[in-house]
This record gives sequence, structure tokens and C-alpha cells, in this order.
Amino acid sequence: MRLINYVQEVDFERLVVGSSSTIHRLDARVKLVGAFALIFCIISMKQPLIPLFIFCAATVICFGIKMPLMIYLKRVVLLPFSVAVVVLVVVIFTYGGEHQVSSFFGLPIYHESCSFAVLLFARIIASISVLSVFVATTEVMAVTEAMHWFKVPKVMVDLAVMMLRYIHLLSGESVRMYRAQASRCGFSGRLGYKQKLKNLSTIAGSLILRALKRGERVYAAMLSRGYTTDSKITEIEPLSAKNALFCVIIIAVSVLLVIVDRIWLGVGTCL
Amino acid sequence: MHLSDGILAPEWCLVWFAIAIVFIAVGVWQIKRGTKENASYLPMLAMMGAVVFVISIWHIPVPVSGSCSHPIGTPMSAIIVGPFPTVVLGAIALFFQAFFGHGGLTTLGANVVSMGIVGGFSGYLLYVLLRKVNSPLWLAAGMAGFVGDVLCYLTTALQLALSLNPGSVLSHWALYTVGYMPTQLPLAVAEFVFTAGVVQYIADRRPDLLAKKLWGGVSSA
Amino acid sequence: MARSGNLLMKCAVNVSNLFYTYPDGTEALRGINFRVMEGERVAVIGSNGCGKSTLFYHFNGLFLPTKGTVFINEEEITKTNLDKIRMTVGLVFQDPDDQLFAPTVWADVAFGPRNMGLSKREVAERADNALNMLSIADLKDKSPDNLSGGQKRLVSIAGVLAMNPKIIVLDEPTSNLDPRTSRTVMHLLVDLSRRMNIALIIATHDVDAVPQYADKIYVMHKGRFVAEGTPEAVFSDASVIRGSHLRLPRIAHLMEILHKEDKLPIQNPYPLTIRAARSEIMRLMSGDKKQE
Amino acid sequence: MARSGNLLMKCAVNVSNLFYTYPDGTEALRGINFRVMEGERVAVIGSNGCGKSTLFYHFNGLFLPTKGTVFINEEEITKTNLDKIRMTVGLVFQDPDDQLFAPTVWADVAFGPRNMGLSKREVAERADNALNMLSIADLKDKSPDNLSGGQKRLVSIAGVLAMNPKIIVLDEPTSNLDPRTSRTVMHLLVDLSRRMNIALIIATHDVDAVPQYADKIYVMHKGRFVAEGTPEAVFSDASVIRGSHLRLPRIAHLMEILHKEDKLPIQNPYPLTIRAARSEIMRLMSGDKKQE
Ligand SMILES: Nc1ncnc2c1ncn2[C@@H]1O[C@H](COP(=O)(O)OP(=O)(O)OP(=O)(O)O)[C@@H](O)[C@H]1O
Ligand SMILES: Nc1ncnc2c1ncn2[C@@H]1O[C@H](COP(=O)(O)OP(=O)(O)OP(=O)(O)O)[C@@H](O)[C@H]1O
Ligand SMILES: [Mg+2]
Ligand SMILES: [Mg+2]
Repeated sequence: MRLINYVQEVDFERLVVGSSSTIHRLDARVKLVGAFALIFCIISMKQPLIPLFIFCAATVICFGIKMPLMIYLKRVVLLPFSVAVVVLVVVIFTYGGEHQVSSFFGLPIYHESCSFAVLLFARIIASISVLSVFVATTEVMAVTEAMHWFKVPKVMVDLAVMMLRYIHLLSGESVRMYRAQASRCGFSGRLGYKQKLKNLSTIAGSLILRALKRGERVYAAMLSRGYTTDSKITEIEPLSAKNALFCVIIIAVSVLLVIVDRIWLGVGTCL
Repeated sequence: MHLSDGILAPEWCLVWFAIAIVFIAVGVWQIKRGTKENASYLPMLAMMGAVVFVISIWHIPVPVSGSCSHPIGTPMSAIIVGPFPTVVLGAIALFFQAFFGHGGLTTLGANVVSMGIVGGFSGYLLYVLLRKVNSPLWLAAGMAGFVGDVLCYLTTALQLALSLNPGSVLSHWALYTVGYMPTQLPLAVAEFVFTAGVVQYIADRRPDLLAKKLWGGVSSA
Repeated sequence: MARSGNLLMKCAVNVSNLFYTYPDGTEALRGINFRVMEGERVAVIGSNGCGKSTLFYHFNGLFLPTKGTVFINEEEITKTNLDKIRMTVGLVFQDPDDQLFAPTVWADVAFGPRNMGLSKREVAERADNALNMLSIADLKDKSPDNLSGGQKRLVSIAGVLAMNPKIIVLDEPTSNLDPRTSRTVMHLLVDLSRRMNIALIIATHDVDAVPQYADKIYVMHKGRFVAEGTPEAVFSDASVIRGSHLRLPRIAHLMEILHKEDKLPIQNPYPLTIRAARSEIMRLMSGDKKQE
Repeated sequence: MARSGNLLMKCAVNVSNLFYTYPDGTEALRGINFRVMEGERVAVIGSNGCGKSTLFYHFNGLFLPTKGTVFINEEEITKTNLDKIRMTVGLVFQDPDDQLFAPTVWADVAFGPRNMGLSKREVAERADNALNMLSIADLKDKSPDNLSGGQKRLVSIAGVLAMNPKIIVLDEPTSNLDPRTSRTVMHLLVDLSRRMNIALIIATHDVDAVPQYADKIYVMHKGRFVAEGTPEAVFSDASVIRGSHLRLPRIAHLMEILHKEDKLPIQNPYPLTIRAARSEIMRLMSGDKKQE
């Protein structure tokens, strides 16, 4: 019987890859603003050209920061393309339109469907590639700290910071409990699907109870180190003028790209 | 399984963000109030959020479709910590999941609406309702998981239809829903088993955790 | 060194007639009386499930007594002064994962000082200082998740030290540590306690190491103290020790056998440490002829 | 007792040239060769983070080697025979919390037998039997969360014994146990091993107790074995032991000091146990005049 590893370790640290580059060192707030602005600009495009261009640029950056090839293929090719292809096919057959160009086993295929499908395809691969570059170059912790600066309520930031730690802790614990069950034949081939699901539920139940109990102790530990409702677990420095300038530039470029895209619209094809 | 960046139109992204923020604001307000009453509330919530994240990353094999999928976990969380805090936990969990390629940044609002708000609230309301008519605990929890999961996907399908096919929303909504069925139905069954199992397990070991959080004083045992 | 007879000494912890019953009916503590002076080093030993951890949770107000009172620095713990108590008493839990919550080692250690309203520079100083004391400064940017069990233990101790508490309570601080690390940690704690007049309360199963640092030992059994006193006094009554599921330190056991079985002239408060045993044996080697 | 020279003995565990690298690149095992005969008792000692737990996960197929092979009863562990391997090898985890998941102690102990496809009656018999062996039958309806640290450990050992494994692998089975319980557990395990010819593999930091039960000791450092042999042989080279963050058993340390500092005529494989030290001292006491 094949051993299926239902339960895997979640590790944020393995997300950051590549050699330390300028992009790695850039302030997380700038990168977050940049990623948001760029992705927003991508989904506002009416033409596939600029998104495709951005996808290529992201690819160049991935190689520039020396992202391992396997990771590149997994995150920037396999994942977005599998999503994008499904969307492409679905849209071609369901979107409809007026100018039929072909048919597929009796299903009409319209010109409008095709061009919209291609546009969506381009938007998806472009935005996921931007997100991948962002994830590969930014520590999740830095992003969480940056949330202070974006005026996210303090409780939410604290929750996020603590969740990060506990995600790791509980995921490790669940992996070990899973192993303990496995080592007592808990997932052996002899057992039915129902029993295996039941065993998984037991791990989840145990995990929750343990989490809640641990929550009480952690709280006591925090209090014994002077925790009050105003104390913050992390802090962030003010944004430097240079970084602020970067933000402005990225936003301006994004807006500019959308304008270019919309002007083409006047010249170019329909939609 | 969550919507990734690039699928929804920008105006819809903003609409879903707006809706999500209203619920998150209420959730944050509730959490703040809860923290004042019982400061150990915050670490408890963080633990619960971590559990939701960890569980929704597990890949449970779906025997019918042959693929792997995972439970959304929010109905279960809503039963234990209440629906509004669940929305906040869901939002943070979804933000982190975007790092692993589940969902995206601009579609965060849409995903919070489907998974956190619709999944959490529908599951929770059904659970309370079923407990009021004295159904067994495992059945109430399981149905909450099942319905929360199904409604979550109905919402996702609606979001797709609204954004992609503004001219014929209803027919496309139905179409997308049918498209989701083969993979999501077995998953919803898995969520049933899962939520029922976990909640029953907690009731067996720590009944006090379930009893106090219910609206209208429904007891859990 | 602190001696309980000294009237000028302040009482750091004073527990009187403490009972605690868990919600499921387990009577974990059944009438504890316990008193620790400023700067004193006290060890609590006892069998599994005798109630050590339960007792320790009381020092910090994590549990409130079912009956009886707990005084910290001559102030009774009640629901209303928990915050203050918790800043005076640093508790190191049996499981370090219960204690570490921040994303990096440095943030975790700096958390306490930051909450005390110190300036940025002072916070950094305190945190760095605590890390240096335990020689784990090189771990400071790591996430607590990626540490080995022993390293986590050291970080959790550092977090408590950075608060400069006057009372430090440690629940099995050396279990799962290798012998070298375990010795280093104990040396450090004892040294701090000497220099800064800190009261140390330690639960442990390592009876061999206890005589090296404890001024006083309490033996716990089934929720009560059955013996207390200096290490020599406590270990001189082997029947109480064995009745509480404990044993003598190995060195003392060797001496006891030499005395009882081989009739060597060794007095009952047997040597407990290697050093004491060595001089005892040398005394025997040179002088045994005279005694016989 | 098993002697590795005996050709008729079957090899219970045979690890050859084992390497294991964690996904994050940590090289935890770097060329391990290891062989345990049926009924043999082996201890693995080493500093924190040297790779003991990682090695132990391999005996049970929870980790599969990056390079090298692991044979159990002369059958190589592959993805296809894991079920069989896991019924032969019982693994007790370092942290009992990782091992206990069921709502009651009884359900947890019965988990293994139930998965082996036994009848209800047999399952109950096995579970009760295991609980009785460790004298924790009175805990059987408690929730594992409500136990003390040591009680949890006993339950996790019971869960493994209930499966009647031919090979038992224990990762620090006595940390968190009080001295008496710890001795009882070790006696029980050794006795089982003798009676049923079970191979025991134990990781531990308790160097004082090791010589009492181990036929053979392996010293691990940074993913490799740096010494192996009988307890006497291994502890006779104090520099290797200390280089691996370990120390000599206290008794041996006392003997070493008496030899090196006080120039008493004690031979280097110093006595390791109380019994051996006793006869050594008696020898000195009676005969020292002759040797001087
Ligand atoms: N949450 C709980 N609910 C009910 N009983 C409990 C709970 N925690 C502990 N106990 C029981 O209370 C008693 C004392 O437990 P405690 O944890 O204080 O022991 P301990 O002295 O710390 O033991 P160890 O040395 O094994 O850590 C034990 O009999 C245990 O079973
Ligand atoms: N999941 C993991 N990912 C990466 N590295 C790990 C992981 N688990 C352990 N390690 C590393 O592998 C090495 C060996 O760890 P292991 O747990 O086997 O040590 P150990 O000998 O059992 O130590 P201890 O006595 O403290 O239990 C350590 O350096 C540790 O940091
Ligand atoms: Mg304890
Ligand atoms: Mg280990």
C-alpha cells in the first residue's frame, strides 16, 4: 500500500529563495505596495500584451535572483498555467458572443470568447508571476510587521504574528502525531477510508484541544513578561524618504501602464 | 481552490473587499471587547487561527474524483470561537495562504467573503438551529461543515459569474456550480465527517469549550 | 547565602495551607506550607504526579488556590494583582513551547523589557545581555521553531532573565538537556542568584545534581511535603526518600553501601557530591587504620 | 545475553551507511553503521541535536534514507513493507504529547492492537495487560491531557508494549520520570527483553544509568558515531566522551579523580556502577598498602 502523507509540515521559511539580491533587501512595505499596485494594474488591463510582457519580465527577474529552476517551474509555470488553462477553456466555451469563428463538437466558439479568454489567461499568469517574485524575495515576518504601517488594527497584527509562530508549532505537532499514528499502523492498508478519516479527525481534535490549553499557558507567560493590551509584539521603523519615493514611482508606473493599455484600446481591437 | 489573482475584474475585487472589511471590523471590535474581558482570549484565538490554517492545508484524498482537496475549517472554527472572530482569523489565514499559492492578494476580499463569511456564518447558524431542535451533536456539527462547505463554493461560483458574465449571471452561476460539483461534493462529505469528528471529540474531552459560546444558551452536551 | 533564621531577610514566597483540586476532582495539592527567602535556592523533588507543576502554577497566579493562601513578597495573590505578581515572578514552564510566542528569538527576549517601558537602547541592552549570558547570541535572528529542544529551553530562560525578576521558578529546567548544557545552565542560574540575590525555586528529578546548588530541599509526595531541610539532612533519612519514589544521589548510595554492608566508618549524613566523597575516601585511605 | 559474535543470532536491526538530510538542508545523519542482534540491549548517547531522534525515525520507516539502507529482521525497509515493519518495531517518541491523541488513556493504548485486526476481546486483553505491566491501570479512563508529564510517558510506553513488538525503540524514555519509576521502567524493559528476546534500542542523556542495562553503547556526535562498544570500553576514553558534550557517569568520575588527582591505583576502565565501585574501593582499602 502506498503511504499517503496527508499531513505535511508548513514552512514559511522555505518560501524565500534565490541569492540575496537588491529585491530581497528592499523594504517589505515597498514590495507589498508594489505587488498590490502591479497586480491591480494587471487586472485592469484590457489587452493581453502588457500582462504578457510583465510575465516575461517576472521570469527574467526570477532568473536574475537565481531562483532554482524546479521552484521556478513549480511556482511560476505549473501553478499559474494550470489555473489559467482551466479558465481559458471554460471561458472559451461559456462566454458567448456574436462572431462565431469555429465550433467544437457542435459547441460554437466565438471571437469574443477567444479574445476574452486570452486576456484572462494573460492576466492570471502575469499576476501570479508577480506574486511569486514577491513571495520569493520577502520574509513573511517582514510583511506582517509592515501591517502596522498600513494601519491594520493592532489586535489583528498581534494575532497574525502569533499565528505565524503557532502555525509552525501546530503543524510540527500534527506531523508528529500523524507519525505516531502511522507507527502504530494507524494508516495501514488494511484500514478502510472511513477509519483513516476518523484517525485524522482525532489528530485535528487533539490539536485543537492542545492549542487551546497551550493558549492559556502562553498567555500566562506573556503576562509574566508584562503584557498589557497596549503592548506590541513587534515594531516597525518609519519609512525612509527613499523608500517612499520608490512606492510613488511604482504606483506611477502602474498607472502609466494602465493608461498605455487604455490608449491602445482606442486604436486596437474591440472589447 | 480559492480564487487566484487575475480572475476577477478590479471593480468586483473592490466590492468584495468592502463587504469583507465590514465583517472584519465587527470581528475586530468583538475581539477587542473579548480581550478586555479575558485577556487570554488573544492567544486562544491565535491558536485557533493556526489550527484552521494547518487543517486547511492538509490534503484529504477524495476517493471519487481521485484528487486531493482540503476542508475549509471555518464552520468548525465558528462553532468553537464564534462567527465574527472566525472571519478575522479566516482573513489572516487566507493572507498567509496566498504565500503558498492558494488564493491571491487582490482576490483576498472575495475569498474572505466565500470562506470566512458565508462558510462560517452558514455553518454556525445551521449548527445553532439544529441544536435547538435537539439533533445529536455530531449531526449538527457535521451538517454545519457540509452546508458551510457547499455554500462556500456556491459563493465562489457566484463571484465568478458576476465578474466574468455580467450579462447572464444566473445561468452561468448554475453552470459553474454544476462544474464544481464532482470535486466539491465529496469534499463537502469529507468536511462533514471532519467537523462532526472534531466537535464530537472536543465535546467528549472539554465540553466547557463549546457550551459558553452559543447564542441563545443552547447547551452542547 | 540566605538562611531562613535571619530575621532581616524578606520572605520571597510564602505559601500557607494550600489545597488545589482540579475540575475533574483530582486533589493535586493537599495542605502545602512553603517559605522561600530572598536569594535562597530551593529544590522541590518528588515522584511523577505528586503535584510539583501544579504548585508552581500557583506562584504565578496561573491557578488560584482552592483553599489557602500564596504570598509573593509579602503580598497575597488575588485576582486583582495578578499583573503585578507576574512581573515579579519569572516562571519557566516544563515545556518551552508554552512560553515562546514571538517570531524571532530576539523579539521574544526583548518582549518583556519592552513592556516595562524602557527606552529602545535599554531594551536592546537587556535583551542582548540575557542572550550573551546564555551564550546564544548567535541564535538571535532565528525563529524559535527552528531550534532544537535544548536551545528552546535556553531561549525561554533568557526571556525570563531579561525581566530581571527577583524570583525565578523553573519546572524541570534540565530535562532533555545533554549533561554539558545542563551543567552550564545550572551554574549560570546559581551564579545569578548569588550575585543579584534572586530566589530560585526549581523542580527536578535529577537528585544527583541537587546537592550541588540547593540550600534547601523539599520532598513532595501525593500533594504534601513529607520532608524538608538541607540536602544533607533530607538525604540522611533514606526511608522517607525511598517512600517518596526517590532515591539517594548515586554517590551517597555508594557511601551508604560502604557503610552499611562493608562497615566502613562513614557517618550518616553521607557525602552527596563527588568532592565530598573524594575527601571522605581520602580520609578513610589515610586514617582507616586509626579508626579500626 | 546476545553477543554479536554469535553466528546463530539473527540481526534485528542493520543500518548501513545511512545518510539523512532534512528538506531544509540540515545534514542530520552522515554515514551511520549500526547493527543490533535479537535480544540485545543497546544505548545511543549524544549531545542535543546530534541526530538521535532522526536516526530512530528510520527504524520504523517514518523517514526513508536519503542514502543507505535499513534492514529490519534482514528485510530492507521500502515503501511497500511499512505495515509489516511497524508491527515488528515499536517506537516510543521523545515527546509523549506527540504520541497521545485519543480521548482516553485506554483508547490510546488500544489504538495499536485495534489497527492490527485483532478481535475486540484480544484488543481489550492486550491493552489491559500493558496498563497493568506499568501499574497505571487506575488512569485508564483519564484524558491524556490531564496527566502529569511522567504519567504521559508511561502511557506512551504502554501503547507500544500493547503491540507486542519484537524490537522496541525508545527515545529518552526516562526523561521526566522520577527516579523510582525510571528504574522500574528500565527493569521492566530489560526483563521483557530477556524473557521474550526483544531487541531494545534506547536514546538517553542519563549516562549514570546506562551501564546498568546496556550491552553496548554508541556515542553519537554531529550525525556520526564516534565511539561504540561495551560501557566499560566507551567510558574508558574520557576525551571522546567529553568531546561529545557528555560526561562520565558520576561514579566513574569520582574514580577518575581519585586516580588522577589522588594517585590511587585504579585502572582506567574505571568502575561505572555502584557495585563495581564498591568492590574497587574495598580492594583499595584492604590491599592499598601492597600496591604503594
Ligand atoms: N488538567 C488536569 N486535570 C486533572 N488532573 C490533572 C490535571 N493536570 C494534572 N493533573 C493530575 O494532578 C496530579 C499532579 O500533577 P502535576 O502535573 O502537578 O504533577 P508533577 O509533580 O508535575 O509530575 P511530573 O513530575 O510528572 O511533571 C497528577 O495526579 C495529575 O494526574
Ligand atoms: N524538521 C527538521 N527540519 C530541519 N532540521 C531539523 C528538523 N528536525 C531536526 N532538525 C535538525 O537535525 C539535527 C538532529 O536533530 P535530532 O532531533 O535528531 O537531534 P537529537 O539527537 O534527537 O537531539 P535531542 O537530544 O535534543 O533530542 C539537529 O541539528 C536539528 O536542528
Ligand atoms: Mg510536572
Ligand atoms: Mg531527540
